[in-house]
Amino acid sequence: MDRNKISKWLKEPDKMSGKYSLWALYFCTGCGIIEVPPVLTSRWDAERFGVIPVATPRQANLFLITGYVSVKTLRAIIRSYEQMPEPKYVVGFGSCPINGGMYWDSYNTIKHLDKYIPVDGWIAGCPPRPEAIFVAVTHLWTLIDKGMAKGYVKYREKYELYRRNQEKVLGTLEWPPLFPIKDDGK
Amino acid sequence: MAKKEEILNVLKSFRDKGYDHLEMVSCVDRIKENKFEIVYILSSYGENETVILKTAISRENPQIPSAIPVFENAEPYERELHELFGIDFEGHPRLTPLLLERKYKIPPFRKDFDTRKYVKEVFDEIPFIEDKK
Amino acid sequence: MVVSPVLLIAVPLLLAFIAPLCGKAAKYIPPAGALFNLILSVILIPTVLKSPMIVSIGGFPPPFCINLFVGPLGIFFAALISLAGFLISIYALSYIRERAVGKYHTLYLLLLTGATGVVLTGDIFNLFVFYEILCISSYALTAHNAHWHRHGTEAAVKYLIQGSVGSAFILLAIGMLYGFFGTLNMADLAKHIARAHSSVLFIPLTFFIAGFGVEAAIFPLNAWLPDAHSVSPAPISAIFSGIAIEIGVYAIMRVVFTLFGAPLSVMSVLLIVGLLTLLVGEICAFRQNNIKRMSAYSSIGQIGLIVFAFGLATKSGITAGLFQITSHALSKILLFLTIGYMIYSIRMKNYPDKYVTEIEINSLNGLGKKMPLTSLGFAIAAFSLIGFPPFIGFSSKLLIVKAALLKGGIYAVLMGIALIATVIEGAYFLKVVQGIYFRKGEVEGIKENNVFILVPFFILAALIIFAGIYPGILTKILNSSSGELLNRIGYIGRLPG
Amino acid sequence: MTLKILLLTAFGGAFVTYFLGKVSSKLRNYFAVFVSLTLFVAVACLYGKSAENFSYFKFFGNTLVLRVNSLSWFFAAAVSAFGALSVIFSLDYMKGKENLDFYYMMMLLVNAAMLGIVFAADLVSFFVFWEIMSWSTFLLISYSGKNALPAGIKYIVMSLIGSMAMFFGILSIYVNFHTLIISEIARGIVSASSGYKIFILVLFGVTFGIKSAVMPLHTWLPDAYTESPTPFSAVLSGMLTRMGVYGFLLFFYVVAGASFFFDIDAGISKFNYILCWLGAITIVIPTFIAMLQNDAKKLLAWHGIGQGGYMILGIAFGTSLGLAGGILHTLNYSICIVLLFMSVGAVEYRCGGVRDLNSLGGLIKKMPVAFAGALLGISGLIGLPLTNSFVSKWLIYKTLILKSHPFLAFAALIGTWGTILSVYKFLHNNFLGELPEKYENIRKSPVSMQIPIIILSSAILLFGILPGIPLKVINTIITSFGFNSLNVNLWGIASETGTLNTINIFTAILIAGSVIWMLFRVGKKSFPVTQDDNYAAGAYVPAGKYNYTADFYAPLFKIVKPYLMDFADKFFGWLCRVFTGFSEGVRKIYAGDVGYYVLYILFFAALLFFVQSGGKSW
Amino acid sequence: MVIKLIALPLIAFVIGIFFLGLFRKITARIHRRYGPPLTQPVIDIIKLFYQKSVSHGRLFDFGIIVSLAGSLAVILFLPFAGICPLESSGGLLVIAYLLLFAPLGIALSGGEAANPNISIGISRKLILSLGYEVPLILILLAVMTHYKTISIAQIVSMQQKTGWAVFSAPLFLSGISYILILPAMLGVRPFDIASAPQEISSGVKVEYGGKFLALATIEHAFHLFIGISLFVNLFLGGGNVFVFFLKMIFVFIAGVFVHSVFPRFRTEQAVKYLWGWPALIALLGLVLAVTVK
Repeated sequence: MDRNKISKWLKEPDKMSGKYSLWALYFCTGCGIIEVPPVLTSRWDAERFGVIPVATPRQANLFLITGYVSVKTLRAIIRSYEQMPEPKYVVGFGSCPINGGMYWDSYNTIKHLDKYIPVDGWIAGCPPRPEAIFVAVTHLWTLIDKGMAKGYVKYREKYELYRRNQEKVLGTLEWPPLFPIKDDGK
Repeated sequence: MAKKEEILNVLKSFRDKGYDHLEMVSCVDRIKENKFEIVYILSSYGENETVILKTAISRENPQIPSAIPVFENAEPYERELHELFGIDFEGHPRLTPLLLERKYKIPPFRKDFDTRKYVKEVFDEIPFIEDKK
Repeated sequence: MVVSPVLLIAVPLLLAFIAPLCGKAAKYIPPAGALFNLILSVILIPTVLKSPMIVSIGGFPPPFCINLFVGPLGIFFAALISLAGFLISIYALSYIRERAVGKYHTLYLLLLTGATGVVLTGDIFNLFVFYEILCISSYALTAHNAHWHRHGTEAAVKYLIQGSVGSAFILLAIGMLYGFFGTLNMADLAKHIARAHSSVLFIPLTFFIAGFGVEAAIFPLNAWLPDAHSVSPAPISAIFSGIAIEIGVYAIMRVVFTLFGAPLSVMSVLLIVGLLTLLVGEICAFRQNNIKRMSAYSSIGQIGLIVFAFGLATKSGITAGLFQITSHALSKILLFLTIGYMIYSIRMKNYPDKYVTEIEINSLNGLGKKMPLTSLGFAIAAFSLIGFPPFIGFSSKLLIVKAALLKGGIYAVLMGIALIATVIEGAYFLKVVQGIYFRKGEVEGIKENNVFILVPFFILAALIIFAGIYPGILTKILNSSSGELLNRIGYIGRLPG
Repeated sequence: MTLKILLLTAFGGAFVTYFLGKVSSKLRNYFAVFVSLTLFVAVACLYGKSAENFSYFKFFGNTLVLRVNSLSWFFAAAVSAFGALSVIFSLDYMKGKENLDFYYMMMLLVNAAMLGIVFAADLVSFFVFWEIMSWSTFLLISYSGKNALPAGIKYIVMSLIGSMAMFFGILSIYVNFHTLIISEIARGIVSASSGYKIFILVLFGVTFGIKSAVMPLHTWLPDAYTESPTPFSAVLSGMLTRMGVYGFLLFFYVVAGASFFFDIDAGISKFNYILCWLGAITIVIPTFIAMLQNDAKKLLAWHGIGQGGYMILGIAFGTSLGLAGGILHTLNYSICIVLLFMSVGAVEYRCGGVRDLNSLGGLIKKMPVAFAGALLGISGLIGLPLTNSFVSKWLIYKTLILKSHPFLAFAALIGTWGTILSVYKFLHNNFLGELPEKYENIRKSPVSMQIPIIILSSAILLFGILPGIPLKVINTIITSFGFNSLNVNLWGIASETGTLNTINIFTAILIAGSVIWMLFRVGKKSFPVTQDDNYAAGAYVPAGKYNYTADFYAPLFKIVKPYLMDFADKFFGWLCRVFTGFSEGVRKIYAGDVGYYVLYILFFAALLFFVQSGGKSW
Repeated sequence: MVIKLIALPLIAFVIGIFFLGLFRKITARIHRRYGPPLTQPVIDIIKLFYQKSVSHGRLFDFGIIVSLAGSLAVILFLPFAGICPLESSGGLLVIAYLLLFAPLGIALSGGEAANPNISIGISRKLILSLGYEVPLILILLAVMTHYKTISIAQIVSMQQKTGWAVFSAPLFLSGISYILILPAMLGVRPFDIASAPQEISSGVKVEYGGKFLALATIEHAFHLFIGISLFVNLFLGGGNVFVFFLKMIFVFIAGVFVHSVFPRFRTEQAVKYLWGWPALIALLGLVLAVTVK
């Protein structure tokens, strides 16, 4: 928690401010969401770390995918992810987004989330306890510090791969591609 | 085991008797007898009782007249059965997909639908996106 | 060559009886007669302005002679009548085509002679005679359209009965006066009445007013006017509201002012009656659906205004009244002629031969595009009747309000009420103008092609606008005629011999 | 002499356009624009000259005279300017419509009549031009057919009542003072009895109240503005209704003289108090009713009434500051409302005559110039600091507060907030929000519409930042009324109880804006995005159904609606019904048969008989 | 003069941001949780400036700039403990009208973004502001008529002499009603209908990304500063800088307490409340101010 080291602030203010004011998008995807309210309220106060829930993806830079991801929710997740402004981080919450968890053989859930959107951090557990979120957040801090939390850059560079995977699962997407696809022949 | 044809007037008779609330329409896949068992659950608020009605239709071309003329609220149940079991309800105004995003050759709730094989075919084919170091 | 006013009466009378003889050419005689009258009266105006001319006919000694008293008032009315008569006769050239054409022209000329006669005569019985000629010819003319209009004859009969009751009253009054004073000459009578102080004299006055009031369409007596107007053909209703009613008012005023010397009680009664006529006329006109009935009611209203102006009994009041008579005559004649032509063309298009009761106002919709000149004429007439500035109606309203205010007090309040009536008049007239110009109506195939009809429109419209902008020329002759009406002694002084 | 030629060209021009129209429509259009522009230039170069009465006509023996002074120049310039702009605007707007010769003739006739009113120095010519103006407006209002006709009738009946009252007043003045020249009357009237003064004030008050739509007499205005063709409703709202204000000024200050206006004896406390309270009510209620409207022009019409209240408040208040505020507000308001009507006209022209606020939206993408005009227009209506009506509202408020009339100031300020809400609804439903598909391919508003909009918008800003220009002229007007002049400098008014300095405000906002703009540039460059890439809770934006415009202020209406019934309109409607019922009854008299008629005659004779016998006078 | 022109906005910015931090700290402590550090708003703003944002067209940017410029201009006109550079040109009326820039600017930029959430937010914001304007105008008029001037500096100097306005007879009622409508003016919890995250997903700020959101938070900070310093100026006299700041904090804490306890009003409830007691008291205050010379 090097929040009040002025020298670090002056050196790289974008990393520091990116770390210490992670605004989480309040988007209930799966069963894990019941863990998020206790995190925000008085028992495990997330605001200490600068994490507050925001209503719209435009304002958020942290995206908690909590619980299993069904095919229908994936469409909404992709839409919200693409609407978030650039330095954005995704944290997979619980075992289901990692590899499908207990719905590993279900025809309707997505097995590996990072095939469709880049994920920066995972939290094991089904569903994980609120303290696990704090572990994830601190872990994300170190990633940002080391500059390894570059999911959004990866999404930007390999956009046509992601887009192809998404179209393979969801069929056609109504909104146009976020970044111009150079060689959409492949 | 009501006959497929008179299902409607049986339902009508029960409704006139007081069972005016159709709780659910569901289906059991009897793969061994090669039949679908359509189950109607009716209940009446007056006497606080419920009645279960069963009928059987063949698996090859599962067809049954829709219960909407008698109970309008049967419409979503029948759409779900159509989507998950592939049962065709004659006279149903819109048999469009209700829950699932993707198209399935064999309706997923049928016993002969092998989910593991399906998952292997669809999801495992999708390649990971390695970030080349 | 001595040009005596007698010709003014003699020539139209003569022509009236020649007309049936010339068959086909009969329709050209009335315009000729009216034109002659017009020229003659215009020539006489300067001489009369200097001093009124007395002409005695038939060489009888004074108490029995029939003399014509041609003062500025008389000659002004004669000129007005002949002008209106001339224009309407030109209009009638191409308008009257159906049956009884010959009879129409004779009656028309008789009507003109009657009117001029009433205006010029100085003898009370002679006045009654010409008055009767006027009434009878108008009864007959009302029934002219009986062949296609269902209520044709019924309206004429109604007019006949009322008219005859009225003339009975007048005859009674004349008989009484002759009984008291043994003379028929107006000046003589005036002299005697001035000296006689017996209170019984108000009986003949009442009978006179009631009698002449029928023709002058005052409030309770004008029930015949709406039916007569909506039934009679356009030129005839134009003559009625243009001239016949004014003659009735002239007769009342002549009797009241010169014979009986304008007593205050009579004047205030006339004032109230004038105001009542104005209000009732306007209010009834508001809800009318037949265009001719509506303008008939508006004539009643305007007459009420004229009587109100005369009722003020001051010099400016009478000039205002006379000015209002001219403005009402001109604009009302233009109004009726334009309406007549519109209804004629619509009747020809929609139901050419059947019986028809009346033409709805909304059947006139959309005529603005097809008959631009006629609707423009109608609009000018309507605007001048309401009293919008550039037209003659405005100046006459200005004079009346000024006269009323000069008298001050109660008269100003009554004038205020009269102004409200003009607002109502504005409302219903403008609704029709809007209908003609801005509403869509089934008016294909209607064209205005007849030059003869458009000429009178043009002249009338020009007169209205010209008099509206330069009212000065009229006021000179009106002032002197109102002066003549007022100084009773001067009238008596000129008693011949 | 120049005035006579000026009026002749104005009226002559009107009739010539009609006949030119028969020749070729293009010639007529350009001739109309040419005439109105020359009029404007002629009036403009009359500035400063105050030529006294020179007669131009003889009418019933009294000469009719014209005169120019600062007051008449001020209104004449505004009238001719808006006339020229609206004629230019109607070149394109009226392209498809029929009988345009009539339309152009009437437009020029109305302008000419208004010029006549402003230059008239005697009451009869004032009344003549006033009547010509009202019946030509009547013809223009009912120009566009079916539902414009009742609006026309409503207008003409009310203006007839007004002009009859004025007619009566003018003639009673003429009879009492034997002169019609306004300057001579001013001297005469001071000596008249106060009862007579009240009578004259009430009469003229009614006439000008109807014309400038003071609260109880305003019912004709909403229909007249909405139904008349837009360029004309611009002129109608811009200058015609302000003739009422000119009339108030003329009669209460010039004819009656400033001193008289206030020292009427305590009996009627103060005539101007009643007028002030009427003005205050006229500000509040119409602006709230404007919020309920769904038709763009009706909304602006109700604002016409609302803003009129400010002018009446300013004028009736009688201090030099208040008067300056009132007159300045007349000019400022007309610029804004003409601009707003023109932007509505541009939208209506492009979207095929649609004015319903619920179905329009997102037009900023297609018609930026119309949007800019509308934006400046509404900020003018509200009175934002950089716009011109801020100055006039500031003046009016200052007088109200310093003269300790806080409740009037309260009504005026609430009026401002009411304007904000309803005017934002107008802007939002028209230009902001989602662009429906059917307007995808509409083009920009045509050039001939953009010129007036651009001119007027720049006028709003110019007068807002440098209010000295109009204030100098108004100062001369005030001094001509006999008030003490304000020390006006180019950017506001310096007075001890609080100065107004628009240059400071302008520089403050400029600096603040540039600082914030730099701060804005500091952040990362923003990524432009189209209309359908919008937050819709994860789902894709449903085209056409993603717009919130229908009854925009629903929660507020639940509370306010019951109080907003238009009582005056109901009362007049009831009055008409009673009258038509009465006239039905009266008509029955004549539908009888002959027997009754004869009875009437006998009855009349008997009545006369009775009266005669009673009166023994002769 | 120029130093004051630069110093005043900076002071206002610092105090505003400090108030925002204090705001979240106090609400956290009332919720019995630790709460973010006081400098959290600064961190947020820096982060937002480094975040890429999305713009819906030129009016979208122009609107937010206008609203912030409006608030900044108001601060220039509002005296803060004696420092008042532009006081001489227009006084209270100009401030009342400059306050219109902020809501209109945001409304314009929000309208451009064609999102129904924003339109509902704008209409709620305007209705709410109409609600609290009625008592506010009555209060301002009472103060102006009582002190017979429209320039705030003179009002402040008069209060130095005759004691705080809050305790003077007529203005006591106006002071109370000002406090009653303070939450509505500051957009604090019972009245934050316009930017309700749950119902209309933060209302007007739905489409605001990085730097737009930063400007919006700064504008909120300025708005807090204006609301409170206006109250202190008009009613509490406002001595030198420190005393002025102390009074502001005291008033601010009262507002925050109200925020963290009350649930959110519905729009018509808010307007009914605002036009109820506060308006009545303000009216009484005005009547008193007029009668008691």
